[in-house]
Amino acid sequence: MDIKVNVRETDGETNIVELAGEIDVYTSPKVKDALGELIDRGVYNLVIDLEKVRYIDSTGLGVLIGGLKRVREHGGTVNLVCTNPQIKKIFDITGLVKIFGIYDSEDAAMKASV
Amino acid sequence: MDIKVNVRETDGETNIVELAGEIDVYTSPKVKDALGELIDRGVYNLVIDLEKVRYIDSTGLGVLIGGLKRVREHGGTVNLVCTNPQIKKIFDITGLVKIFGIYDSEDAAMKASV
Amino acid sequence: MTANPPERATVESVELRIPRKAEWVAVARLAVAAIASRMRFTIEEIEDVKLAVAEACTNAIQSADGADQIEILCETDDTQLRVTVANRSGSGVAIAPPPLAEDEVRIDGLGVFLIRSLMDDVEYDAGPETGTRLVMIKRLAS
Amino acid sequence: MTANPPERATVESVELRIPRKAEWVAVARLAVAAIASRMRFTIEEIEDVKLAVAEACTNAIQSADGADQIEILCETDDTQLRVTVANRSGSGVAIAPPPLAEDEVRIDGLGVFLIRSLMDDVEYDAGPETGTRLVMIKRLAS
Ligand SMILES: Nc1ncnc2c1ncn2[C@@H]1O[C@H](COP(=O)(O)OP(=O)(O)O)[C@@H](O)[C@H]1O
Ligand SMILES: Nc1ncnc2c1ncn2[C@@H]1O[C@H](COP(=O)(O)OP(=O)(O)O)[C@@H](O)[C@H]1O
Repeated sequence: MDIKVNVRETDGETNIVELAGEIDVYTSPKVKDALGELIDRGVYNLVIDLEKVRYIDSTGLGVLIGGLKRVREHGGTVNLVCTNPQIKKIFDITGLVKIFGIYDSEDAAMKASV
Repeated sequence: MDIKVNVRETDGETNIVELAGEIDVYTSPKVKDALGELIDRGVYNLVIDLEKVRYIDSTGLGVLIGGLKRVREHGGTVNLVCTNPQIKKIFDITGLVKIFGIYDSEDAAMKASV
Repeated sequence: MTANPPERATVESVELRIPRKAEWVAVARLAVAAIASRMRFTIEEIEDVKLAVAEACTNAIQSADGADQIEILCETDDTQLRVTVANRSGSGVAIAPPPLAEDEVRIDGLGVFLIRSLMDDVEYDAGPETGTRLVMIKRLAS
Repeated sequence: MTANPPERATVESVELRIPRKAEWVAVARLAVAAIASRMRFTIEEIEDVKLAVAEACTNAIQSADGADQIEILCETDDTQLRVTVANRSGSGVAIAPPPLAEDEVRIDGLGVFLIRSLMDDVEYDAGPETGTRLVMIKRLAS
């Protein structure tokens, strides 16, 4: 019932944000802060790895959308890594699949990021 | 929140009863019935494998003790397989470690059974 | 003659009250998941109910009506799970939610949209007397 | 001068009511585990609380006092989790448990023994007015 955020720099301009745990009304501010800090530092290309996320609710989606809005102002991108069927379903029914790139692996998301 | 009971016959006189799930006030009657059926059929040497049991309460302990009482009337034995520290702790604090043989593997429990 | 409602199997209820705070929503979520697991729901359906109830709690928290508890009533029978999520406010008056910070995104209706998508039946009523109540039904496949 | 109790951090409460039936104990167990997880308890301590509360519910079920609900009240603060398990009976009169089948083993006191071993503080009161109430405290390591 917590969220872990692990940011990894890569060779290029993209940073990988690995999230682990549950993103809900209680934990999503922590995710928001982590993304905000990166964007403040000028990192506008993000791969957000949701493979270890077991649960996400609308506040979590709101944080991802907020991040996307901010990086887009700088021509940036947010690509997600997600294979969990329940979480993919949430992106499906909310129509967010059309807004985010959603990939099966970090490699695929990284390639799409440049 | 359920219990699965899987009975396996072996070469010798001993039967292995593999339990999986949670043994509580709701599910323990199922375990009791399974043990009762075996004992009614004249199987008095039991190895009960608790490796896949995530939870046991006093009603579960009561069922195991009831089984032991019945097989002992026929010179039988009940040996348990258990390595889960939380469950071992329950057998410890109740003093039941002194009544049951508790082993780290089915092999060890089988050897003790003859 | 009046139309009689169809006969219902015995209803069993579980009631849960949590503080109206974000950190307690996970408790509601897990309790409701445990209840749904006791029924014949699939894992996917259990996840649906879990999320819908969490969204209802989140709404209850984000509304600024001064209630200090959230009440979650789960009524189960052989055919369905019915969950009522209500703010327990003294006054019961639901007022406008607090303004959002500039960088916050309000995707209005995303929570309620999810609830409607994930549950079979949703009723929503807010009144000065009752406070805000969300009633959601998930039916078991027959 | 009277002895003042030590000052306490804010108490937050979660209330749960389940039918007084064996199949609902797992819900109480999981809800209490979720509450304990929100605190600074270790995994072992969470398991302790889970089992203790389940034992208290099992007792409440096996007693024959005609109550139809079990009420579980969890009060948390920075120092401890306090759980009260009570039978919600109309009369509140706790009478003798039903006789056991011949092949049933009653290890009298095993449930209460476990509760006392696993929790830091246990109070038990049964009265014609209050029904049966078990109050258990698990303290956080300071
Ligand atoms: N349980 C509730 N109590 C009070 N107000 C509520 C409740 N649920 C929803 N609302 C109100 O309805 C509005 C719309 O909710 P919703 O569609 O879920 O939007 P959002 O996803 O932005 O929270 C909220 O902003 C809130 O004011
Ligand atoms: N919550 C309760 N409500 C009514 N009676 C209770 C309750 N808890 C315990 N009792 C009574 O106390 C007796 C002893 O309980 P306990 O020590 O747990 O024994 P056991 O492990 O055999 O259930 C029970 O047989 C029951 O009659």
